[in-house]
Formats: sequence, C-alpha cells, structure tokens
Amino acid sequence: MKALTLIFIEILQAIVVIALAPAFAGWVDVLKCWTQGRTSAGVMQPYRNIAKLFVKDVVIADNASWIFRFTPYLVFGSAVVVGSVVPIISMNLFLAPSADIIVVIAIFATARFFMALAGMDIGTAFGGMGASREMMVASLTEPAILMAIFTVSLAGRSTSLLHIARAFASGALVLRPSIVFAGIAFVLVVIAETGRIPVDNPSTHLELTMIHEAMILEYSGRHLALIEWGAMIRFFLFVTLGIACFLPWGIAVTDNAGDIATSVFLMVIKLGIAGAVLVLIETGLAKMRLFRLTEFLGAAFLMATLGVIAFFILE
Amino acid sequence: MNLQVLAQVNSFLAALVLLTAFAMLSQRKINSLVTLFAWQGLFLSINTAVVGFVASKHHLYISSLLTLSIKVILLPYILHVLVVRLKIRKEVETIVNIPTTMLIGIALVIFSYHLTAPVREMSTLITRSTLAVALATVMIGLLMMITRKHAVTQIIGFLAMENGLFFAATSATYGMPLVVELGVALDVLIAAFIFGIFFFHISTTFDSLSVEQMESLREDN
Amino acid sequence: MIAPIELSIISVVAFVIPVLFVVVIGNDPRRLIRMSFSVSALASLFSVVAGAMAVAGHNVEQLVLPLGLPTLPFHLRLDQLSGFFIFVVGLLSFFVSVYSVGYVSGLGAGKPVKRLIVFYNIFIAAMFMVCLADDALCFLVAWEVMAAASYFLVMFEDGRSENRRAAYLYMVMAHVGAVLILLSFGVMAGVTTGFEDFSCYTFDAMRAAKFPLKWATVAFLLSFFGFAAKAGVIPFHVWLPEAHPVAPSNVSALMSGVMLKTAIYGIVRITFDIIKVFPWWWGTMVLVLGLVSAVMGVLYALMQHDLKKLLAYHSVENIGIILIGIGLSMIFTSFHLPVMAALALIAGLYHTMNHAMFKGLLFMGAGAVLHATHERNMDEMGGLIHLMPWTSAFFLVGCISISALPPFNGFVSEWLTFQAFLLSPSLPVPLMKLLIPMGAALLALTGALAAACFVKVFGVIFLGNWRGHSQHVVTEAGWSMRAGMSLASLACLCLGVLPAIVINWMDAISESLLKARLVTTSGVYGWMWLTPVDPERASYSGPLVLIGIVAVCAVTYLLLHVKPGNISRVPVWDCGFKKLTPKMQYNAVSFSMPFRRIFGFLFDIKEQIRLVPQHQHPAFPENSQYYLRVRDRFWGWLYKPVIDRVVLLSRKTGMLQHGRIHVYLIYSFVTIIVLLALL
Amino acid sequence: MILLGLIITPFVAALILAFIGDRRFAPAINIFCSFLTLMAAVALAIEVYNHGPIIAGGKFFFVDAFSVYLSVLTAFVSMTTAVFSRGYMQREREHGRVGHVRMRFYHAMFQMFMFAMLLCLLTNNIGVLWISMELATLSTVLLVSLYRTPNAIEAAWKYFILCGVGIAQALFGTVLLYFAAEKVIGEGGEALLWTNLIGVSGSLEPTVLSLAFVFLVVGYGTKVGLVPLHNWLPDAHSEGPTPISAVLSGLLLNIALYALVRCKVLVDGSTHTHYAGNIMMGFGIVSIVVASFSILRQKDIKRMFSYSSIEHMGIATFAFGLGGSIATFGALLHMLMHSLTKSSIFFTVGHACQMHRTQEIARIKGLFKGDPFVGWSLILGAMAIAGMPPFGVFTSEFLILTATIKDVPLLAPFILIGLGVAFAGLLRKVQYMVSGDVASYFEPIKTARAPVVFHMALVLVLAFYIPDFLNKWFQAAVELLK
Repeated sequence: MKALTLIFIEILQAIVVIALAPAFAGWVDVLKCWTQGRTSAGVMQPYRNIAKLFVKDVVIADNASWIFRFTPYLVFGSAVVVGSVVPIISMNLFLAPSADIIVVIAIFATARFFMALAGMDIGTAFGGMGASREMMVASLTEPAILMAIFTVSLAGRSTSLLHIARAFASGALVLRPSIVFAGIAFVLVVIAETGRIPVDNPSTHLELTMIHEAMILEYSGRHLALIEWGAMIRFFLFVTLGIACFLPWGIAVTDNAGDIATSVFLMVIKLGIAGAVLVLIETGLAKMRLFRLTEFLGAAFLMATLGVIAFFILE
Repeated sequence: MNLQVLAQVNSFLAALVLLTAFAMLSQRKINSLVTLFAWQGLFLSINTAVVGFVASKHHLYISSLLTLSIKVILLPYILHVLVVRLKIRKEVETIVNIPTTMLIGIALVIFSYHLTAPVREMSTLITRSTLAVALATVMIGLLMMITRKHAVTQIIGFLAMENGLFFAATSATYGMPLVVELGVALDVLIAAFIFGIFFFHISTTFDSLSVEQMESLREDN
Repeated sequence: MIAPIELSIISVVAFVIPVLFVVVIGNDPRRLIRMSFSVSALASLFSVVAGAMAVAGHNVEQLVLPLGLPTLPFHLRLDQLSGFFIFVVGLLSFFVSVYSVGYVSGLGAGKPVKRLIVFYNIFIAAMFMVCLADDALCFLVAWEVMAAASYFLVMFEDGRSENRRAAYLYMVMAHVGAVLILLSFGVMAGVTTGFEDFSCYTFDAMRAAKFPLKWATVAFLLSFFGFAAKAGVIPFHVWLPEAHPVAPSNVSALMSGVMLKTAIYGIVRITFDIIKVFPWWWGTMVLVLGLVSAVMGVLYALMQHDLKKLLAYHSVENIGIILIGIGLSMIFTSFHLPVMAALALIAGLYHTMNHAMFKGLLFMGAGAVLHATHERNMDEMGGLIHLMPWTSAFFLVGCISISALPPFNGFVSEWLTFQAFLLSPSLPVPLMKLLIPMGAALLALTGALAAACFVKVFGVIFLGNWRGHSQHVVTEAGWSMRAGMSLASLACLCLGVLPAIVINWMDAISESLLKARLVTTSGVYGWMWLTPVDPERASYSGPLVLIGIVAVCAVTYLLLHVKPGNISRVPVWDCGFKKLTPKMQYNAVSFSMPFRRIFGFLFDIKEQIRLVPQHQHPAFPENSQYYLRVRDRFWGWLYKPVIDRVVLLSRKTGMLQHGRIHVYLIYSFVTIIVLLALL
Repeated sequence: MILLGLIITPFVAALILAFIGDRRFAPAINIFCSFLTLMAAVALAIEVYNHGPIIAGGKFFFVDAFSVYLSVLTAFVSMTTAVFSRGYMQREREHGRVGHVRMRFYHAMFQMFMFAMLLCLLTNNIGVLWISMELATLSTVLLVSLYRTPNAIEAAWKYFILCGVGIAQALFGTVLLYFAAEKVIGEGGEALLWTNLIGVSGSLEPTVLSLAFVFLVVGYGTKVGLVPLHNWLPDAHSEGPTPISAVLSGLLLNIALYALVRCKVLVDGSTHTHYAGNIMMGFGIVSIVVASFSILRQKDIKRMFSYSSIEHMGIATFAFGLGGSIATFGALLHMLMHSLTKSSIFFTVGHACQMHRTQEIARIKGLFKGDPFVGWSLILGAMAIAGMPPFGVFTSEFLILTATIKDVPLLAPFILIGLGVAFAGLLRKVQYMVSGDVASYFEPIKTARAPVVFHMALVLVLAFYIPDFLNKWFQAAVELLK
C-alpha cells in the first residue's frame, strides 16, 4: 500500500513536471509581454507550438549522424528523470536518494554535452559557434553553481535535495545572510543556465548573439519539439530547484492527498512569483556582449563565495 | 778526516747543486744548460760518494757511479747530440723574465726550508740540513719546466727534478735501497730514449722544438 | 591454491616470454606480434587476478628474492595498496595488449617492431615490480628500468627529431626525479634511522622508524617532487605533452594510463604507509599543486589542436584531480579524521583507476584515428563518425567519462571528491574552512572545461565534414583494436554504474592505511546506492539514473513512432548563397577562441591575422592568413634559466683545458704548494 | 710459482712479440699470452681465496685480496682488449694509419704495459711500486703517439711531461716515507716493504707522513686523473688507438688509484686522523663536478668518455677518502664496474669511429639502423656508465651515496648534481649518435662482439647478484683498507 502511494506520488510529480513546464514558460512570456506593453498569446501558446511541431515532418541534414537524432530524446529524458527526483509536490519521493543536487547538475551537463555535439554534427558555422559559446558559458557557470550548492549543503548538512528541503522546511523562516547570498547567486546562475537575457535571448534568431538557438538551428519536427519541451522542463526544474532549496516551506511532508494538493497549490503560487521576478530582471537588463558575461557570472560566483564566507563567519 | 769536515763538504756540495739549479734557471742558451746539468750531476755523484764514505754504505758508491755515468756522461751527451742534430741554436725565450723567475726561486727555497724544518728536527743524519736544498732543487726544476717554452728545456728541467729527488734520497736517508736506485736509474734511462725519439717526432712534425705549437688540443673556445 | 604474490611474480616472469619470441620467431613479424601480445595479455590477466585477490584477502604477503646486494637482497611485498595498483596496471595492460595485436601489425613495414615488443614487455613488468618492491634498492631499480624502457619506447621512431627531443627531455626529467627519490630514501634510512646496516633500507624498517619532523619533511619534499616529476604535476609537466604524443599510441595509453599512476602509488606509499604522521600543511601543499595542475592542465589542453598532445595535457589535469583527493585525505589524516580521510583517499584512488580506464581508452581511440587518417592535427579531420562508427562510439564513451558526466565512471570519482570537499567544515583550522570551498569551485571549473574540451575533440574529429586537404581513405579499425577499446569502455561503464561494489572492494586499502572503513556507512542502501558518508548526507544510484534516462528515452521514442512520421534527408540549408564548404566549419582553434579570450593571460599567445587586400576593393580582402601559437609559460620561467646556467658553467670548466702545457704544470705546482701550505 | 708465471708471461710475451714482429699470427699470440696471464691470475686468485694473503720471492711479492682482485680484473680486461684489438688494428693498417714497425711496437708495448701494471699490483715494495708505475707510463707514451699525427704527438708529449712530473713528486713522497720508515724498521730494503710498513704504521712519524702524502697524492693523483691534475688525460685517451684508450681508462687509472690507496692506508695508520681522507674527498668532489660539466660540451666522442672516466675515478677516490666499510666496498665495486663498462664502451666507440672514419660526434649517426649491435651496446653502455639501473655502476653508486648521505650529507648534493649533469650530457650525445638515419659515408665493418657482450653481461649480472666469493673478497679488502 505504502509502496503504491510512493509510486503514485512519483508518477504524479513526473506528470506535473511534464505538464506544467510549458505553462510556466507561457506564463513568463505573458508577463514579459505585459511588462513590455504588448498583447500576449496567452499561457497556452507553448502547448500549441509543441503540438504543431509534433505533427510536422522531420527534415534532417544528410550528413547528420545518430548523435543528432539521439540528442532530443536524451535532452527530454534527462529532464524528466531530474523532474522525478526534485521535491516539488512532496518531500518523500522514493527516487530522490538516487540523485543528489550535484548529480542533478551533472545530468543537465550531460544533456548540454550532447546538445553541443548535435550542434557540431551538421558542420555549419552556427552549430559550432553555438556549441563553443554554450560550453564556455557553462564552464563559467559551473563554479558559481557549485559554490551556491556548497553554501546550501553547509546549511542543510547534506547534498541530498530531500534533506536540504527538510532541513529548511523544519526550521522557522529566518533570514540567514549566507542563504540570501546563495539565493541571489542561484538566480543569476539560473538565468545563465536557462539562456535568458542578459546571457542569451531565447526569442531571437539574430545570428551573432544567439547561443542556444544556434545549436538547435538545424532541428525540425518532433526533434525540435522534444528539445523545446526539454528546455522548458529544464527551466521549470531550475526554478523549482531554487524553490526547493531556498523556500521549501509548504512542500508536502506527509502522503495524504490534502497536503499534496496544498503543496501543489503553493507551488503554483511560488512559481508565479518566481516567474515575475525573472521577468523583471529580464526586462530590466539588456543583452550583454559575449565577453561581458565573465563579469556577470563573476558576480554570481562572488555572491556564492560571500555566501560560504558568511556562513563560516556569521553563523 | 773527521765528520765535521765531511759534513761541511756535504753542505758545500749542496750549495753548489742549488747554485747550478739557479744557474740553469737563469741560463738562456741550451748548450750551456746542458753543461750546467752535467755539472749538477757531477756534484751529485760526488756528494753521493762522500755520503757513502761517511755512512760506510757501499751501495751508495754504485749509485754514485750510476749517476756519474748516466747524468754526467750519457744524458748530456744525448742532449748535446740532439741539439746538434736538430740544429737548435737560438736562445730559448722564457715566459716570465729571468729576474722574476729568480725571485720566485728564492721564495721556493725559503718555502722548502720552512717545510723541511720539522723533518730536520727529528733526523740524526749529518746530511739532514741538505733536505731543504733537495726539495728546493725539485721545485726549481718544476719552475724551470713551467717558465721555458722549449721541449729540450722542459726535459732538462725534468731531469733537474730527478736530480733533486736523488739528492733528497741520499741526503735525507743515506740513499734508498739498491733495487730502487737501480729501478729509478733504469726509468730515467728509458725516459731519456723516449724523449730522444720525441724530439725527432716533434721536430719533424712541427719543424721546431718550441712547445708553443702544441696547443691545438684545447676546449676553451 | 597459489598465493597472490607468487601469481604476480609468475606474471612478471611471463613478460620475459615475448622477449624470447623476438629471438626465436623474429623473422615472422605477423606471428611474432600475434603471439607475443597475446602472451602479454595473458600475463597481465595473472596480475589482475593477483591484485584483486590481494585487495580482497585482508592479509599482507612478503618475499625476499636471492637477488640484489649481499647485504640488501630484493624484498617484495604485496599488500592492499600495491594489490590495487597491480590490478589497475594489469587491467589496462590487458586491454592495451589486446589492442596492440591489431595496432602493431598495422604500423607498417620499416618500423622497428621487435624493439617495440621487447621494451613494451619490460616496461609493463617493471611497473609491476615498482608496485611490488619493498626496499629502496629494488624500488629504484624497477623505477629506473621502467623509465629506461619507456624512454626507448618514446624513441620508437628515432628518425624524427621531435621524438628524440621528447625522449631526451623525458629521460632527463625522469632521472632527476629518480635521484630525488633516492635522496629521500637515503634521508629516511641513513639519517633518521641510525644507519647500522642495510636492513634499514627496507620499507619495513622505515615503517618501524619514528621520524623527527624536520627530517620527515625533508624526505617527504624530496620524494614528493621526485614523484611529481614522473606524474607530470605542474610545473614538472613539460616533458609529458612532448613525450606522450610521439610514442606509439598503445604505449601512450600505458604511459598516460598507468605509468603516471606509479608515481601516485609512490606518494601514497611514502606518506600514508611509511611516514604516517605529518603536519597539515603537507596535505595543503599537495592539494594546491593538485588544483593548479588540474586547472592549468585542462586549460592548456583546451588550447591544443594536436589530438595526442591534448590528451597528454588532460593527463596532467587528471593527475591533479587525483592529487586533490590525496591532499584532502592527508589534511584529514593530520587532523585525525580517519573516516573522512578514507573517503578522500578512496576518491583519489578511484579516480586513479577511472583515469587509467578512460585515458587508456581515449589513447587507443586516438591510435585508431591516427592509424586510419595518418594525421594528428584535429583541424585536418572531421566526419569520421560515418567512416569509423565503432571507434567513434568507444571514443565518445571515453569523452563522456573524462568529462565527469553521469552515468560513466569519471563522474563518480569527482562526485566523491566533492563529497570530501563538503566535509571540510569539520576541520579545526579556519583558514582551511574558507580555502577548501574555493578548491571545490576550481574542481567544478575543471570539470566543465574538460567537458568543453571534449565537445571540441569529438565534434571536430568525428562530427561535421572532413576538413583535411588530403582525402585519405579511412577505414574502421580492426577487430582486435575494437576489442581492446570495447573492453575499456565496458570497464568505464561498469565503474560508473556499479561504484558501490567496487568501493566495498577497495575499502580494504583505506582500512589497511588509515584504519577506517567506508563500508559501515556506505552499505546501508545496498549495492544500488552509493552513500559514501551517510545516506542522510549524500547518495547516488548509478543504475537508477541510467535506467531512468534509458527508459524515458525508449518510451518517448516508441510513443513518437507508433505512427511513423517520415524523415526526409536533405542537404544542409545554406541560407541561399554560395555552397557551404568544410572550411566554414568551426575547427579546434575557433572552438577554443572564447576560452583564449577569457583565460589568455595564462598563456604565451602569439596571434597574427594577415589580410591580402583585393586591389579594386580593399574592403573585401582577397584571402586572409591566420597564425596562432600558444606556448607553455613554464618553460621560460623555470627550465630555460637552469639550462642556461648549466651551459655557462660547462663553458667555464672548458677554460681549464686550454692547451698550454705550462699552465697545466702550473696547476700541479700550485696544487702542491697549496696542499703544503695547508699542511 | 703461479705468481712468477703471472709476472713473467707478459714480459716474455713482450719479448716474443717484439721479436716476431708484425706477422699474421702476432695478434693470436698476443691473445694467447693474455689468456695465459688471465689463467695465472685466476689460479692465483683461487689460491689467495683459499689460503689468504701470499708473501713470496723473499718478501718481494705480496698478494692480498685487494691486489689479487685487481690483477684478475687487469688480466681479464687486457685479454678482451687483445681480442678486440686484433680486428681493430688490422683495419687501422688497412686504413693505412699504422705500418709494420708500429704494429710490432704496438704488440710488444701492449704486453709490456700489462707487465708493468701487474708488477705494480703484486710487488711488496713501495719503491718498486713507484718504478713500475713509471714504467707503465713510459710504455704507453709511445703508444699514445702511435699515429704520429700532430695531435697525437702533442697529446703524448703532454702525457709524458705531466705524468713524469707527477710521478717525480710521488718519488719524493716515497723518499719521505722511507725516511720515516727507516727510523722504525732500520735501513735497507726492509723499510720499504708494505708488509713491514703496515705492521709499524702506528709508530711512523705523523708529520713526515702527512708531508709525504701531499707529494704522493699529487703524484699518483696525476695518473688517476684527479682535477686539477687531469689535463693530460682527455688528450691521451682521445688521441691514442682505441684499445689503448680502453686499457688506459679501464686499468691504468685503477692501478694508480690502487697505489694511492695503499699509501693512504699507511698515512691513516700513522696520523690517526682523517687528514688523508679529507684530501682525497676534496679531490674527488672537484673531479666529479668539473668532469661532469666538461662532458656537456665535448665534440669528440673519446674525449667525452675520458671525461666520464675522470668523473668515475673522482667518485671512487671520494669513496676511498670517505672510508668506512660501505664506502670502501662501494669504491671497490665501482672500480670493477667502471673498468668493465668503460672498456666495453671504448670497444663500441672504436667500432663506431671506424665505421664513420671519424671521432667527431657530429659526424656519427644512425647506428641503430647502421649496425644495431654497436648502436645498442653504445647506448646501453652509456646508460650503464651514467648510473642507470639495471647495471652495476648504479649499485656501487648507490652504496657510495648511502654512505655519503650518512656521513657527510652536505656533500651528497654535489655528487648528485655531477651525476645528473653527466647523465644529461652523455645521453644527449649518445642518443644523437645512435638515432636517425645512416650517414652517407657509413661503411659497415665486421665487429668483435664477444668482448662487449662479456663485459656488459658481467656488469648486468653483478648488478643483481654478487657471488659469495666476490663478496668475501671485497669484505677482506675492506678489512685491509679500513
């Protein structure tokens, strides 16, 4: 019985993740349009895009190898797997122990690795450019993200997401400087990781500025759909990851339906707020030149480091 | 004759040996060098004989005769022949000028006197005081080899050193055992033949006996 | 039942057989190659078994050979540590020997194959002896024989001047290192244990001895730098990127994969087994050097476009990572935190094994590529995945593993290292507390850069289109080469997916060295979960992650193919203008351009762009030439001055011999005067 | 009896060879006589091994472990050298570098040289020791100048003069020794007999002996080739015929060192201080450093290896000076290893030079391809002499270094720097010569492999396994010299 509930929760969470991710992306777009005074296409637009792509045929360059075709599935699959270990609606996921926060980051890194390879597979200049830039950004992001994790896991005395979330949720809502610094760092990192302004512009195909788009330029049909969807899930997961690490209050501890329902409800609200914050940042800033990114990510790293130092000095 | 006299004779001869050494050091002409060398040998052999008489060591007479025959007659003769054959007429130019060489020589004498002082303390022989002279002769021979640029003069310097050694042997310790004396004499003889051969090789290869041409094996460039 | 140590000795002796083959059937190269390398493979398997048994069976075996000096015969000893390294060496040399059957026969006529076979076997045997040796003399003999054999292997193609230069540089560095090691043994035996007879040159005696701190430090520094010269720790790494590329690829696989590890073995042996008690700054020094090597190594690698040179620089990086683990372990040990020390040590050793596997795999792959293309410059390659599907697949496995990505093995050891880092708060020294997180960040940076580097490598060599000027007929590697690579990739996967089992096996090492075990905590969730410290702290399940990803991929694939949508293959969309050419692809140099911009200050970069302007339209240049040269800064900083000094001194000594006999006589004259005056 | 045979054989051989001159079978006779000598030496060694030291010929001869092991070594190397020189000198004649007369002279003098060295080793009389040392010099002087080239003559002249001066100083030292001895023992031949001297060394006058030692060390040190008395050595070794270089490097230096060590023992016995030892250590260190740095910039292959001889003699001298059982053991082993290795190196070098008709390193290349045997034996020999395991030189250097680190740790770095630099220098040049493509002017020749193989095999085996009797021998010698 217990086992069944656990499995049910796992499946439920997976479904929530897969289903809600496009909506969140759509919500962010809507907010963006509002802040920029445009009329939006509505929250459901991403679903329409994905559906449209799925019905379309696939066109592949004739020198594409199996890597090119395998990557979309991997991107999607890795995103879903991560989605089933991050505590989003409940704190007892039986799969959660199979991957702690470092593993989660590493799984995303694997997806990115293959994405970059796919970018280079066709042998166009754009693909290579995208791959090179993506890996560069990633390599600068990695230290910052690790520092943030370091702080959190110092505070939570663990790197396992469940335990971190539990540790914070059980404690009262106190303002700890280390966590605040780490949180800020994490936000910056999320912006970089998910390719939002000012690091990258998801909605542009302006050749010389694009990073992520450059890599997937050759994709079409269901492959593109999977990649887009995977990217949305990734975006969604990063945000929920932040939520789980920095404000996990309200995530269901028990298994009864009521708690889970409330935690889903709370989660939606948190996501809404998080989206708003991101949009504010995005509209507040302009796209940076590629080699100014070092400063941006340096700031993130600095924040995270301050977090660690603050932890040791002030707490 | 009593010992005192003989001791005086001995030291007198030592003085002569030293004198000849200095004379060689100052001498420019090779012929006269050879002559001086012969004189030195002569004094040496006389001295050996005297010491032999004093200490009644009869093997010393033999070595005295050896000296006479080799160092006074044979070697000077060979050298002379060589000098004539190889037509070595010109004077030998020195690296350091004569007076300086002299001063160095004197310094050497003093130094060796200082060195042999302790030995003289413990020796009971009447000839002990001449050890310093012997050492000085060796040193001066070496000095001569250093300061002369000519193969023959180097050889003469070498032989002068041998003389010094021989003198040391007789004066410090009434002569080495006979077998050693003979061996040394034999070696000197062989050496004489070898440098004889050498002179011919050198003069045929370098058409002169000056050592200065033999400076091609070098690494300082 | 034969004892492990005897088994290992048998395998060492067995390596002589191929040498005999060279004498006996030297006239039939094909047969010679096949037989000798299969014998080497067999012999390596013996050692694998011996090592595995030695680690599993919790006892120490010793043996004294009737060889060596009358007063100091050769002592051998097989304990958990040496067993582990013998296991690693044996495993890789088994794979490589299998691979070599095909590789060496493909070398082509005119190559001195006999030489290769002879020294190949001596080399491996010597590595085993290094791990077995239990006294200074035996160790040094084995160590130097190993160096000499590998020197001749680097000299393999002695016609090429770069080989000669590399081999020479390598040999001199190795010898200097050996001299330092000899000194440190001398200090430990001669100075600290009152030297009665030669028995104090056995490691047993050194273990028994109590070292005063001053001399212990001297000995440690000497031996550490001696081993560092072998391991290629920055700044002693200059020989490594020269020597590894020019050797035959199977040899580079062994050199990079396991020869460097013998140095790690030496460091662990000296610090944890012989000296045992040390201040925390030793560990800090090791840690810092490790970090520097890791970051600099990967950055230099990123700048390379010569495949094997790039891999060689990655060896520097990975040695750095290993040293990070060992350094952490030393720090924890000096603060008497045995369990954490055990974790860090296991992390380091696990990475040792992993690096052996994937670096061996990568070099074998590189060998296959070179073999097929006769090209070392990546910018002349491309699109090989279509021509060499198997090789590319295996190489990809290597790339993922070395980039520390799950579910392969590189990730596990780096994850363990991170866990070790995360335990630093329990250190009593505040400084360490603040510094060690930085180290973790640097390690993360290293991992990410490695990933970038291998995206470049795989992308440029195997993906895209052929860039080469010479359209060379490229064919897939032969069966034996594929067999060797597939075995190695399998090892990578297993070590990545089932770490819990391996670590339970390795635990004996930490128990024998540090008297602490991980199993007590790591066994909680069974073999599927790896929980190094305690399940509350961290946990990773390779199998589940793998299965999960595979399952989701499969399901989505099936769902999307219930109604088969058709895939149309078309030429690449060239935006409507002139046809795309392979020249337009990103190549190694352009891929690493952003990194050059960001980390440029670390290198000595010379970059020129020459535009030949068109006469009517200066705006549109006729063509442009691009020249780039990235150099190692350390050569100018560290080595050139020393060399200049030595040359100057030798010129000075030449002054002594300047030909004038008078001067020589004066020397003798002055000598005697001086001695008399001193009297 | 055996002893007499051992001494007489080379002497008679010299006479015979001088008599028969340059016949076709002269080399064979040369080899045969050397072989007889070797047999005699081995027989003598066995006797000494069984019955301890021998005093014979009215106390004229004295053989103990130290001298007998050196005489076996001498006989052995001289035999292999004779084997090597057969083909070598034959080719030299074909190349027209030597004629009938000189061949006659060569063979006779070769044996005479052996006689002189054996006499050095076997005599009991310090004076005779000196005489035979001088004889050894004189017999090789004209061999060095055998080719009559200007360089050869220059080299021989320097050899003659410098060694003559040196040896003269040694004679002065000997005189002083006698002077001190006759006080205790009384006049006459008795006072120069080693067996008597060692007995009473305690009561010899220290000041005189230390004075004597200065002259002895400068004298014999000149022949050992200690810096700064070494200048004759590179010239003589590089300009003479290669077999002579082999025996000069491999044997004569040993003999000179032997004489020096004998005297040192006496001086130590009398002064009871480490005075003599310190002087020898000083010379040793200076020789090691200077020689190793000189190796770096040699252009002539034989010169380079003669510098390495200086370096190794420096090591041995240093070790004897250091004293103590380990260092002395190491020094003895080092003398053995060095003679074997160095002579085999000179054999291979000789082949290489004849193949390329030059001694210039820059013009010798591609030996691996040209003649693999020569190439490999050259580079392995170079590694052996540079102190790489698994060759015996490493073992002895290991022993010496351990002793150094224990007694005078501060000097160890100097030795190690010297060894390192020498290694780098040797390897660089030798690597150049063996690798690469064959030169256009390269002409293959029939090589004498047996000597090289013998020597290297011995060096290799002795590195791993020192047989019991040899060990006992060395121990006995160590007891004598401690």
